[in-house]
Amino acid sequence: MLEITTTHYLVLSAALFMIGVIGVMVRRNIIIIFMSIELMLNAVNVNLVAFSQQWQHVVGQVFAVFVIAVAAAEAAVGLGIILAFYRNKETVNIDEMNVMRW
Amino acid sequence: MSNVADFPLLSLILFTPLAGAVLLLFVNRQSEDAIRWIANVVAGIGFLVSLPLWFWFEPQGAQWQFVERLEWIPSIGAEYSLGVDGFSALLVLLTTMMGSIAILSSWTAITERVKEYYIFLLVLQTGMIGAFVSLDFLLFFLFWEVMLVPMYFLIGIWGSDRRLYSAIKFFLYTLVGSVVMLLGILAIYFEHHAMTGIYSFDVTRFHELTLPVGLQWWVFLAFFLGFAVKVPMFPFHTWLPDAHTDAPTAGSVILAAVLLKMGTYGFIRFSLPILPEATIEFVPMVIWLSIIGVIYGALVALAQRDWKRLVAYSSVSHMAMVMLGMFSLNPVGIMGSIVQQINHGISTGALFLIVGIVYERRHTREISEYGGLSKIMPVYAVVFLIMTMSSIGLPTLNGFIGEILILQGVFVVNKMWAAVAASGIVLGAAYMLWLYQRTMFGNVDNPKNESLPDLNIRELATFVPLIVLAVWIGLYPSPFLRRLDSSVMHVVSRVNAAYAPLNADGGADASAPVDGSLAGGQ
Amino acid sequence: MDVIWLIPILPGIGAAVNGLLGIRFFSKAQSAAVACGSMGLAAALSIYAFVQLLGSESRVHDVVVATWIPAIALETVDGIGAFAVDWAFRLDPLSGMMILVVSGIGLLIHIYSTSYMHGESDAGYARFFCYLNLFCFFMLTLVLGANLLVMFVGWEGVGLCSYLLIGFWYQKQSASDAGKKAFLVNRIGDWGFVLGIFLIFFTFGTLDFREVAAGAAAMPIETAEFGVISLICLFLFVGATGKSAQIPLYVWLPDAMEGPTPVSALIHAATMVTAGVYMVCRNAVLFTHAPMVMTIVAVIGGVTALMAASIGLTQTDIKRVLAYSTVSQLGYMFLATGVGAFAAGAFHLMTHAFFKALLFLGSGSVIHAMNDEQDMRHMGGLKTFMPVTFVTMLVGTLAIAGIPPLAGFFSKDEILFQTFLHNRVLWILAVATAGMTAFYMFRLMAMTFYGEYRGPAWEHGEGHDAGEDHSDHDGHGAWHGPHESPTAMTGPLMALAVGAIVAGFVGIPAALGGGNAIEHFLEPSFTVEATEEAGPVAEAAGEAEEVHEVSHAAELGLMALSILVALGGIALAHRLYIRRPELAEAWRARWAGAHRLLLNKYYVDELYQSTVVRGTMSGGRGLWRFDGRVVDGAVNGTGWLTLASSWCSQLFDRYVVDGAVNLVGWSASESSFSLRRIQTGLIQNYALVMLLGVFVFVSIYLLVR
Amino acid sequence: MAEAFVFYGLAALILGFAVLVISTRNTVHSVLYLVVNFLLVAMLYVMLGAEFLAAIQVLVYAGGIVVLYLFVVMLVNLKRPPETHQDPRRQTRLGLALAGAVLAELVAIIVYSSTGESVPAAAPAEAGMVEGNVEQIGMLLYTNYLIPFEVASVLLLVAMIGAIVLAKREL
Repeated sequence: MLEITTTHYLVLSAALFMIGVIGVMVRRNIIIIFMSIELMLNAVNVNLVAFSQQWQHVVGQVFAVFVIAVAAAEAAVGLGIILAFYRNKETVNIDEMNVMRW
Repeated sequence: MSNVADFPLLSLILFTPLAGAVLLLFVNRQSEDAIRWIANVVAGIGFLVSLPLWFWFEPQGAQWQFVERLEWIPSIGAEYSLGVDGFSALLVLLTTMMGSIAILSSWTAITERVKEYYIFLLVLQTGMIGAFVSLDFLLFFLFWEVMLVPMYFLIGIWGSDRRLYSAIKFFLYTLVGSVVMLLGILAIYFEHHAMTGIYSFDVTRFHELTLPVGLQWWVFLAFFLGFAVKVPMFPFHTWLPDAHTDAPTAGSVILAAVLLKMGTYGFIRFSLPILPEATIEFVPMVIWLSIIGVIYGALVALAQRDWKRLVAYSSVSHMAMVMLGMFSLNPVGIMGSIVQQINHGISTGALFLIVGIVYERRHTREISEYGGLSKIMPVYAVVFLIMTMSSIGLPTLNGFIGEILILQGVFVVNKMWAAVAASGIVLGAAYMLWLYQRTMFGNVDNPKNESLPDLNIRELATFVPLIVLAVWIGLYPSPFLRRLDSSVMHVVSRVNAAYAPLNADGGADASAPVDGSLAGGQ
Repeated sequence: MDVIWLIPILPGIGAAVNGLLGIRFFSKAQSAAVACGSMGLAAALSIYAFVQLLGSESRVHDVVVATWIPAIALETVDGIGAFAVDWAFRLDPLSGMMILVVSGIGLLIHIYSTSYMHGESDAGYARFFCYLNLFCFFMLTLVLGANLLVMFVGWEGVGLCSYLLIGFWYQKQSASDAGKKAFLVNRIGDWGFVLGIFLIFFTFGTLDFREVAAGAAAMPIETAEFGVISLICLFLFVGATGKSAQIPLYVWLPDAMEGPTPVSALIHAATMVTAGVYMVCRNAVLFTHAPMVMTIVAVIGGVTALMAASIGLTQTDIKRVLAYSTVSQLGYMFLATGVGAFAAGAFHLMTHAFFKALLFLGSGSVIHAMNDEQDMRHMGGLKTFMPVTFVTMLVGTLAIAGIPPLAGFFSKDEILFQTFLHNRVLWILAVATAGMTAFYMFRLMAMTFYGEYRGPAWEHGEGHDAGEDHSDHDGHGAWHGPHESPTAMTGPLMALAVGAIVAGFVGIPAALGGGNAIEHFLEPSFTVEATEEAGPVAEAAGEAEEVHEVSHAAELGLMALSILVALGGIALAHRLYIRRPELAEAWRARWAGAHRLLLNKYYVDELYQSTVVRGTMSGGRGLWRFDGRVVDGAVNGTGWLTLASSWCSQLFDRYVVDGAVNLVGWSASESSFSLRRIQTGLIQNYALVMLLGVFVFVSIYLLVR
Repeated sequence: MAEAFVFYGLAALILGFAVLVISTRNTVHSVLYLVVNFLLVAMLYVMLGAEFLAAIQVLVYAGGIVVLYLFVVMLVNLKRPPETHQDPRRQTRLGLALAGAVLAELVAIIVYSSTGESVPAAAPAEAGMVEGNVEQIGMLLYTNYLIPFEVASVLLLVAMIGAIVLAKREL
């Protein structure tokens, strides 16, 4: 157990991801939810880097770079949407965003 | 001629009216006179460009002339292939001429929706020409159907009284016929593939085919339905009087002069050469239907009180005569049949124009409304007289040549048929003369008729070419008959073994003498 | 002689000029000049051609102008032949004689008409001459045609002109009716004629008269059986009965008298109606090969002659008497041809043309003088008013009655003699007819010219009561009583009278010391070439010659008899209508039934009207109803059935097919109605579902791996 | 040994701060915890020999994105507490349970699928490999992954424009 293998990183990554998932599930503040998503993306990056390390190849890191780029884009657009929504509804509570139904 | 051969003359003839129709689309609908001028000029050009068919056609040349071939739908072997023989060249000329006459005749008759009217007429023109020049069966069928739509609208929109009923009747009748015909075409198409391995709609190929007799039988019936409706033959004729009566004048003229020829053209071009054995089997049926048609049409015409309807029934009678000649299956009969088709186009077309002229002035077709018009409209009376005589087959006019050839052709096949059919010419004279007497002779009893104007220059101009042609064909038909030689002999050699080796000694296959005493010089 | 085709063309040009220009632009003098000029040229050319023919060795001259119908292959009895027709004209003795008659009498009648038709408007005048010229064109074509089809052109064409000229006063219902009747009855005859043409081509492979004759000469005479030549001849004769007004198709001719009188003279007496006879003579070789049909021809001719003559006995309309007389004389001609005396028939044709044209023109002169009165009961005593007309008509009457030495005597006697040799019963008919002819002709003369004037009174400068409906074509305006006609009318009368006197001299029989020149002249036209000496016709001719030789005495006796009969008729007429008119009344009363029968023309018109005409018309109407109810009914029924079935299928459509479709839609909407509860709009619930999905997939991975 | 120690310590901190991020009531605090979390993850990257990525993580995530979050949190002036209203239909507990279950499963998979073969994490720098971590990534990005790279740039551009459009009151 003292030898740190890829498995350890994977377990960490899984735990981090699940924390993000729980954040998405339970919080009602949409900003927190977005941050939870960032956590999940980080978990993924950890995974990628771990495998990169295992296979001794940097392509995993390259992927991680792309993920970060996408995360940045997502954050920018998502926060823009939040702002627009907030201006209309004066709230960031996701339970009040329920018009997307029949 | 070599450079002429490459020139796409037929396409030019075919698409000139269509181009005119497209041109008309861009003209303001309010400027009606401009529309009329354009339509007339286009129709005139259409006629002029078709004239080379007369001058450049070589009667002794190849059977198909001015041929054009392009790929159309290569996957099923359909081609854009055009070509004419003497028969279709004459019909194309008839079409372009009658088309321009019809368009000229509607100058003042049509006052509503002028633009659409002329567009429909021009599209119709293209459809008719296309059907005559197509050498591809599918292309023919395409044009055949194309004709239907403008005619439907011409009757339905610009017609009189019961125009919708008539238009729908016309449409349904012809459509039913043509659907069955399409089945026949497909049957030949697939059988041709089965026999040769080639997918093709090429009519000239079909002409060399020997289909199994059983199949021929069915295909003949299918074609018969399609073409007989169009002719129209006796039990399928009832759309004709209605359509003619309710159509506008130009529509009637086109209908009588050209559309009816589609049926007979179809028989000569397709039924006879492609299905020779079945044709021979069906001769008695067709002949008797034709004979019934000749007499029936004449008798019913005798009972009519409506001028236009009378002419329509006379059309039934005349077209039955055409069918009669065709199914004699010998050169004289078929030649007569073709000549009579052209004659019918000229004389019946003119008769419809004649009715149209008084209809435009008086808005009634009741014969009893007229009387004594000779006095008021002398020029009109003379034109009517000439066309009446042409219609009843007076020698020196065109009708005679057709009738005499047809009856002579039928006579050598069966004397009884000829004798019965010839009685139609007596009845033909009866109804036409009676009509002439009731409308032209006598005193002017109806005060509404007292100030009818005689023909004006434009109206006279529509008749002059018809009269000239009537006299020309009557006195010197050789140019016409010579052009028909090769097409007639081609058809005859397919359906009648006796004429196949004409260059060989003719006596070899002589029909048996009627009885011993007839064996002339022996 | 190569220009004989010009003979018909000239009047044709005249007709075209008058028709296209004259009606609109010409004055009367101009249109008359055109018409008479073209006819005059044609007549001159005819004479020239005839003289040339007399002077030439060959008796046959053919001129082919152009191809009409080029050769088209067609089977005949002898295998595949070629149906080909040329515009070919032929001058031989028969047609030579005919062109003289047609163009000569035609010219005279043209001249006569210039005066007679003067009452017409300018346009009507030109129209009349246009028709008249057109008629001559067709008649000359008929006569000169070298084959059956060219002859048929003329044949139909004269029918057309007859139609137009009878109906010249088209505003009169009776005139246009009569024209139509003439045309239609002729058409019935033409039906037979065309069938004859077809059968001729089928049998001989040609339509040229001489080739047909040659072909027929090579075939046996059909004495025992009714063979193909007999059939041909029967068909042709049907055509002839139509054109030449024989039983059963004679009914149109009396009605044709509705036309202007010169028309009656030219068309319905001198030329057109004789076309049938001419046609039979043209095909003499055919007919001689069909003795059975010859008998039919003779019998029809004889019976027609008698019947028409008997009708003529009672008619009171001056032109109708002459019309029945014409029918009767035509019967004579057919009788002649029927007994094989073609030359006699043709001879009578010619003499008849002269004297009948004369009589008609004379009657026209009378009618003109009486201001369009045609009823003889309103005439009488005109002898003093119009001496020239009287004298010329008297000549004509004597000629038709057969009084020597006038033209009618020689031709009629020839016929009687030949008939006597052939068939005694027919001879008796013919002699009876001769008696009747003399009687009714003198009755006509008596009622018209003798006795007292019975017509309407007239006053100077005032109108009168009769004939008002014709006053529009009476050029004189007010009528000044009966008067002699102008020179343009009396001139032709005198010319024709001369013809009626001398025309017979070309045929003085051998029994009277003459050479019967005309018979020998015409002979080549009735036989095939003399080279075929074995031909049966030549034999027959030879036999006839022998008979001639042996029976001069009999012939003279017969002549005397016929003269006696004619004189008897004349005497009877004189007694009844001049000396004791009351006796005529008494006779009429005594035989009232017979008189009515004759007056009503044996009710033949009524019979035809009620059978043929009414039958055709009701047939037409019946078929029309059939067309509307049955044929169209079937179509409309089909349409109705289609509609009905479409209504049924519409129901099916609505309840079954549409029902199924709606069921699907309904179930979808219902289920979605319940299912949409899942759609909360809460994003996290959706994410929960995604998570659930992840859980399930991971679980599956765990379980199956 | 030290490596294991560092790893476990880092892992505990990462998870702990992550839990704080999702559990804090105050949004600003949550953002700050997130920054810490990201910095810790960057350290993990260093541990794994991915120095370039670590730098990016700090610069882009901690320095850029999180600042963005802070801006938004400040812009969204929360007058009333954001999570007062709760929809009765939300299934928080079920979500928690499912998340826990999936975590368990994942861990099970990872643990049981690990072959036990110990690929040495953070292996000592081999020749020619470690030397240029940045260089290698650069080589890959500008050769093999040029097109995805460019697409990513376009994506960022689009996102930028989109964000501007969305956030602006009136265009």
